Amino acid sequence: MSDLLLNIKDLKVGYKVYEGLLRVLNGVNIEVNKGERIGIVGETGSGKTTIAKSMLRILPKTARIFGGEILFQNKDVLKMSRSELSVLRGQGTSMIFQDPTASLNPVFTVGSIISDVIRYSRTLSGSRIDSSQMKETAINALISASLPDADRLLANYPFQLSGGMRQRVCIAMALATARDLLIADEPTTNLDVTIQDQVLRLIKELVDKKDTSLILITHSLAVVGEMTDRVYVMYAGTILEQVNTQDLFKNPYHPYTRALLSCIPKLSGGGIASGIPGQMLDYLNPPQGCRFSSRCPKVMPICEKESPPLVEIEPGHKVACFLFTTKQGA
Amino acid sequence: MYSKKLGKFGVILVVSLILALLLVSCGKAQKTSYTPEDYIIRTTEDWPTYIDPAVGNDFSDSIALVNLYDSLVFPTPQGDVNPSLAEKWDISKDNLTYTFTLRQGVKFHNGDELTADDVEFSMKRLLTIGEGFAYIFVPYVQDCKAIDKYTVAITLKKPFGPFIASLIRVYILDKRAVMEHIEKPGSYGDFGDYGKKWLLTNDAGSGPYKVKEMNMVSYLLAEKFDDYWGGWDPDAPKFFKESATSEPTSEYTSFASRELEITDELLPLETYQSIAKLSGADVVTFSNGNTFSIMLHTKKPPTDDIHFRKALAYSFDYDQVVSKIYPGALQSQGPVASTTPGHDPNVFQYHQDLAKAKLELAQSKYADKLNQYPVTLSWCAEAPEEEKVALLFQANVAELGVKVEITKKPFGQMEADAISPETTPNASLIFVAPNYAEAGAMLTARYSSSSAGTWEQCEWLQNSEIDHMLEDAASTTDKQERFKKDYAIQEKIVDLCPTIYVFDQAERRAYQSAYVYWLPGEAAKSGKLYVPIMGYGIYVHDMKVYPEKRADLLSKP
Amino acid sequence: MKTLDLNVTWNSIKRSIYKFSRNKISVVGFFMVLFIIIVAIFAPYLAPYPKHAGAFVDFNNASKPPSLTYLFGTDPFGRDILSRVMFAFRGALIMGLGVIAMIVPVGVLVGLIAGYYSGTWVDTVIMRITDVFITLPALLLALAVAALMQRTLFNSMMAVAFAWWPWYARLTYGMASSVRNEVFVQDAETIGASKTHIIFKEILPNCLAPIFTKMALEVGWVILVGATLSFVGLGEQPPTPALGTMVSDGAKYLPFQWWISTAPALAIMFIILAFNLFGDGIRDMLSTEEV
Amino acid sequence: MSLLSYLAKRLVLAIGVLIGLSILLFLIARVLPGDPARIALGPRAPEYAIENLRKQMNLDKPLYTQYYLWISSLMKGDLGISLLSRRPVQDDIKEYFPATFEEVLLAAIILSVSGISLGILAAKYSNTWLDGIVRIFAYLGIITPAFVWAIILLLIFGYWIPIFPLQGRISSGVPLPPTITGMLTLDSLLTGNLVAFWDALKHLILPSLALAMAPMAQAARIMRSSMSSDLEADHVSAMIAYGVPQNRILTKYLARLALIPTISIMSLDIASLAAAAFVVELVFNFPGLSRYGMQAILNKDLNAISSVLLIFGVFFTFITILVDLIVAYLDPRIRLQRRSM
Repeated sequence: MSDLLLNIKDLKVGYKVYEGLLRVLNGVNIEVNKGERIGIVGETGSGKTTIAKSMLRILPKTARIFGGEILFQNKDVLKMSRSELSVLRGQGTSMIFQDPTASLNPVFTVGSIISDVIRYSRTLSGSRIDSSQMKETAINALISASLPDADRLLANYPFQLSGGMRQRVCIAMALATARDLLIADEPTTNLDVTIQDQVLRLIKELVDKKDTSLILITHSLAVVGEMTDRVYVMYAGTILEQVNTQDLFKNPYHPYTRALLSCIPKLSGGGIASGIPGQMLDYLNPPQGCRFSSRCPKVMPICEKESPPLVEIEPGHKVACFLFTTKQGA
Repeated sequence: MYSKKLGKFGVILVVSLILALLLVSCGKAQKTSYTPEDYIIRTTEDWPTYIDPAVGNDFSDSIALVNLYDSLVFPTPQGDVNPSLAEKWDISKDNLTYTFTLRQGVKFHNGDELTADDVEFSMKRLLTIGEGFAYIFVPYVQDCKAIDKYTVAITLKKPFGPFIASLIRVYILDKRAVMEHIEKPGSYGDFGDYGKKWLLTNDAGSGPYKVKEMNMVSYLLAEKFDDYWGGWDPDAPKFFKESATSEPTSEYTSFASRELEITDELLPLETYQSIAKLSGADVVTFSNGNTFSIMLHTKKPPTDDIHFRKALAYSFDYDQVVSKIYPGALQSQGPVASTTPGHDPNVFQYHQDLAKAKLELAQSKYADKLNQYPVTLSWCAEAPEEEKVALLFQANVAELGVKVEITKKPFGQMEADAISPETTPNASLIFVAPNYAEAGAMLTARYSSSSAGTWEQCEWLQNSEIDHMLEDAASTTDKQERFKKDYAIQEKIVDLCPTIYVFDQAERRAYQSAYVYWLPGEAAKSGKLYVPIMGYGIYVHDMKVYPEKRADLLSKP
Repeated sequence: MKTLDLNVTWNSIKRSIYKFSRNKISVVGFFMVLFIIIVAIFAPYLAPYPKHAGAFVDFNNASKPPSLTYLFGTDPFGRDILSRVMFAFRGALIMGLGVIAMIVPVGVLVGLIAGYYSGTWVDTVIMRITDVFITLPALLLALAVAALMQRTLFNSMMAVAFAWWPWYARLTYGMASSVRNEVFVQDAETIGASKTHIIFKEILPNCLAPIFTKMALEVGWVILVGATLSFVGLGEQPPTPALGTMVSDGAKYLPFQWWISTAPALAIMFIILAFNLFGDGIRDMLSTEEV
Repeated sequence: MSLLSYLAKRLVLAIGVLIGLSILLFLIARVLPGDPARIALGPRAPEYAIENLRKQMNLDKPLYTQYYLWISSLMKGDLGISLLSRRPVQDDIKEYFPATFEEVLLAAIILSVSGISLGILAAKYSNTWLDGIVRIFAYLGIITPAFVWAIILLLIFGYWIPIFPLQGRISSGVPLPPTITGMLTLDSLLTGNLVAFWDALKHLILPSLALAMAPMAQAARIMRSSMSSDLEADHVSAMIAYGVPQNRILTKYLARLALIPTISIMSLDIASLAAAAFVVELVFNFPGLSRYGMQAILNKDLNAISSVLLIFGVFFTFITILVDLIVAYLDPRIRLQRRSM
C-alpha cells in the first residue's frame, strides 16, 4: 500500500543487565500511514519508549536489537548508513522527549541549540543559511510553537525557562526537523497539569497543519482518546490490541484493555497498574505463554503455554488473545 | 554509535602537538666566529658558595675567593708560599711583628689602587666578623696597621710559626668600595653590616677575575679583569663559571656536550669512568692535602669509651675503601695527610683486625649492652661516595655486634649539628682540608678545643694537654722544631683514637684536556707531585682554553 | 541502607563482587595488590639475598648488570637490587596503609563532629582549620614537616598524615552535614537518642561508602608522596631499602648503570598502578549506580 | 548577589585562611631544634655577633611576640634573613619566584591544552586504537612520579637526543634581557630578544614537561570520562534525534559540559604542579623558588621555609579563585543563578 509511512515488523529489543538479558520488546508490529495519528498506550515500563528510540536509533549502549525491521518509507532504519540516518533524523522523523529539562543542554542558550538544529537540517537539503536568516528562522520556529517574545528567548538558558516553555522549545525543534513523522513520548507527563492540555493541543494543531504523522506514546487513555485515530495497546513489550480510537472505547476485546478502561475514572495521569491486580512481569524470564496471563482474570490453561497471535477479528481491529481466536482451548 | 576511523580533527591535533615540540627544539643559534663567551672555564662545586672573604671558608668558597681576590702571599704546589701582593716582609726578633711592603700599582676591579689601608681594613673586617677563616687569626693577631701607603704592620699576641703560610687566607678588599655599600643598622656598629649583604653577590677584590653575575642558589659567573697586575696569557680564559653541582647524569651530559670544562671532585666513580671514555677528556687524581676521616664523638656514649673507639678503628676495612671506593687514594696515617709538610711518617696506622677489635670491645664498658648503644652516623649528602664508606663501616662493625644508624645530611645540616655535643652524632664522615700547607694547620683545626663545635671537629676532644702542645708548637718559629712538636701531637692524638683516619684524598676531577690547559691536570698526568691547597686547584688565571679545538670536538660525532 | 537481613546482605555482597569484577582491570589490580602484600610479608623468604637488605656491602660485585645470579643487577654497593626492591615493598606498604590508618579515624571523627554541629561555630572553626591545611598541597606540607623531624619511616608517615587528614575531614563533613538533615536522623533526635548514637549509629554508616572509596583510591597517592619524600632523602634511612631513595641514588649512575634506578622506579609505578586499579574497582563496587 | 560581591567574599575568606596558614607555618618553622642565629653566622662567629643577630631575629622574645613581629614585618614586606643565602628572604623570592612562575605557567598551559584535547580525542574515538593509546598514556602519566618523569626526560632529551639544555634557566653567553617581570621568556619577548627567548624557553620545556605529565594525564582522563558519561544523556539523544551530527555534539555540546568538572579539578592539579616542582627543579638544577624552598627545607632555613610556603599558599589561593571564576564563566547555571539570587 502506497500511503504506508512506517512499518515496524516483529521488532525484538532487549537490555543487557547484571542478571542477564531483559527481553523487553517481544515482536512488536506497528504500522503508521501518512498523516495518520496513532497512539501507543501502556503502563510505564511496557517498552513504549524503547520503540520510539529504536525508530531513531538512539537506544542506549546496553540495548540489543535482536530481530525485526523498521521500514520507514520502505527503508529499514536498522540497516541505514550514517548519512541516511542523519537525513532521517534531520528531516524525516523527530521526537519529543518525556523530560524537556533533561533534553536541553544546560550550558547553551536556546538560541545556539535551536539554530544548530535548524542549520544541520537545512544543510541536508543543501540550502546554506546565513546568520540573519538563521535568527529569523529560529524565531519563527519558536513562534510557531506559540512561545512569547521569541527573540529574547534565544538569549536565555534552558534553566531560565518554565517546564512548559522548555517543552515548547523542544516541540519547535522537533517540528523543524520532522517532515513526515513526529514521535511524542509522554510529552506532558513531566509538565504541570494546567498546561498539559495546551501542549497537547499545540502538538495536535501543528501536526495537522504540516500534515505530519504522529506517534503519541502515553499511559493515559484520555489523551489517546482526544489525540489519535488509531491505538496500539501494549503490555510488557507486546501489542495486545490494535483498534480505531472510537472502537477502543465502544467495544474493547482484550481483558487487559477492558481492565484499562475500567480504570479511567480512577485515572489521574499516574500509573494505570494501580487499578489492575497483580504486578508487571519480570522481563528476565517471561512466561512462554501470554505475557498477561499471570494477571489475566480470564486466564485459561493454554494461555500459560502458547503466546496468542495478533489476529484481525473485525476489519481494522486486531486482538492477541485466545478468547477470541477460533483456536479455543479445551 | 560513534565513528571508529580517525578523522581530520584528530590528525591535526596530533600533528600540531608534534610540531610544537619540534619548533622548540630547533632555533639553535649557530656559531660562526668565537665570542669572548667561548673562552670560558666552567666547573661545579657543592653549594651554597659565599664569596665574602670574611664569610666563605669551604671548598667552593675558596675556589671563588682565590680567583676574585689576592692575598699577601701565594701558595706553591709544594707547600711553600711566594710573595704576591706583599713584595717582601721582615719579622721582628720576638716574632711578634711582621712588616709587609706591598706591590705598587695593583688595581682593584673598580680601578682604585690597592694600598696598606685596604690590607688593614680587610684584616680588621675579618677579625670583627669572625666568620670564614677568621678562626685562624683570632687567637694570634693583635693588630694590623697601615704605616704608609705601601707598608703595613701586623702584630701578634703570641708567636705563630705558620703565620706567613696562613696569610693566603686573608683576601684583600677595596676599603672604599666596601664602605660605599655598607648597610646600617647592622651587627657591627659604625660599620653597619660591614658590607656583608653587598659582598654576597659582588666582589671588591683585585684578583684575576671579577664577578659578573652571582646567583646565590646556582652559580657564579666571573669575567677576566684586564688590568690584573699579574698580567695575562693570550689564551687565558675570559670567563669563569662556578655552578652548583647537580645530578651526575646531567654533569656527565654537560661534560659530554663540552659545556663543562672541569668537573667537581664529588661524582661517583662510575661517572668518572664513563667520562674517561669520552674523547679529549682526562680524569686525573692528585693529592690535595685533604683527609677523609670518621670523626668519633668522644663525649657521647658509646664512642666516649676509648676501647670502644679502638674496636671500631680495628674493625674497619681500610683496604676496601682505597681499592674499591676511592681508588688512587692512600690510607691515612694519622690526622695529617702524608703530602703535608710536618706529617709524622712513624705515627701508628690502624688496619682491619677483628681479633684485636673484639679484644678492645671486650674491655669497653659497653661490651655487654651494645644494643642499648647504637652508633649514630652522618654522611654528607653532597658527596655521594661517602655512603659507600658509611655502609661499609656499618657492615664491618656489625660483625662486632655494634649497630649503626646512618643518616644522610646536607653539609649545612652537618655544620649545624656539629655546634652542640647533643646534636653531634657519634660518627661523622667528613673531608677536612688544611687551610695552609702545614701539619699545624690541620692539627689545630681538627683538635684544638677552640675548634670543638665546628664541622672540622666533631670529636669534642677538648683535651687541655693537647691544646697546650698545639699552642706551643704553633708559637715555635723554627720549622724543624715546630715539626718535631707536631709529630708528638700526632702520636698523642692517634693514641687517644678520637678518629678513624680513612684516607688522604686523591682529588679526582675530569677535565677537557683536548681544549683546556690546566696545571694540576698536566702535573698529575706527568706524575709530578702537585699539591694544590684548598681552592687553588682551580686557579683559572693559569689556565688556557682553545675554543677552536672545542669546536672540532663538537663537530665530530 | 543498613539492614540485618542476612540473605539480603549476602545478596548485596554477591552484587558488590559482581560490580567489582565487572571491570576486569580492577580484578587485575586486586591480584597485583595481593602480590605486593605477599612479597612484602614474605620478603625474607622470597628474596634471593635477604642479607642485602641490611648492613651489607660487597664491592667486588658492585654495579653488576642484570644476570641470572642478580635478576635486576646489583647496586654500587654490590647488593642485589631485586631483593632490596622486595624489601622496599614493606616500607611502601607500611607508608600507604599506615598513613591511611592514622588519618582516616582523625579526619572522619573531625568531619563527623563538624557535620553534626553543621551551621554552628564548631562547624565554622573546624572547617576553617581544614581550609588552612588545604591551601598547601599535601606534598609541600609533608616535605616541610618531615624536614623538621628525625629521618625515619615513621616520622615521614607522621608528616604525610599531618598534611593529609583534612581531606577526610572535609569529605566526611560533606556527607555528614547532609545526612544530618535527613528525616531519620531528625526522628532519632526527637526520640531523644544520644549524640554519640546519632553520630556513630545514624550518621557515620551513611558516610562510609565514599570514605572507603577514597581510602582505596588514595593508598597509591600516599605511597607516591612517601616515595617523593624518600627521593629527597627525608624518608627511611639506608641501609633499609626505600624505593624513592633507591631511585634517586640510582639516578646518579644513569645512563650507564641504568638498571640501578630502573627497577625501583618501575616498582613504584607498579605499586601505584596496583592500588589505583584496585581503588577503581572498590569505587565501582560501592557506587550506588544500578547494574 | 553579583559576581563581583561573590569575588569580594571569596577574597575575604582567602585572607582569613592565609592568616591561619601564616600561624601554622610560623609554628612549624619555630619547632626547629638548634639556634638559628648560630647556624646563620656559622660556628666560629664570635658570641657578640650572635647575640646581635639573635636580637635582630627576635629569638629572645616569647613566641606570640615573635609571631606578631614576624607578621607585622611581613606586612612591611620584610620576610627576615635567609640562613642559606644570608640575605633578606624577599630578595631571594624576588629573584626566584618568576622562574618558578613561568615554569609552572608553561606547565599549566601544556597540561590544559593537551590534557583537554587528548580527553576529547579519546571520547570522540572511544574504543579505537587512539582511545587506547590515550588511556595507556593517561595511566602511565598518573602512576609515574614527577621525579621519575624528570629523570626520564633528562635521559631522553639530555643524553639520547640532546636538543634541550639540562641545567638552569639560560645558557651563559646568551645576552640577558633587562628585568621587567623577572620571567626570562616574557622579558626577552618584550624586548624583542628572540635568541634569549628561545634559549630561556628551551630551558623551561623539560622541567615544565616533567611537571605537566601527571596532571595532563589526569585531565585527559577526567575529560574523557565525564564526556562519555554524558553520551547517553537525554539532551544528547535529543540533539541526535534533531539531526545534529555526533562530531558537532561531541566537540561543542559535550566538551563544554565536560570542561566544567575538568577545569575545577585542574586548580588542584596546578597546586600539585608547584609542589612537584620542589623535586623537579632539584633534578634540573633549575634556579627557581621551589629549588630554593627545597634547599631551605633540607637545610632548615626557617625564615625561607615559612616565607616560601606562605608565598605558595597565596599563589594557590588565587589560582583557586581564578579557576572558580573560569568555571562560573563556563557554567551559566552558576553565573546567572548567582546574579538572580
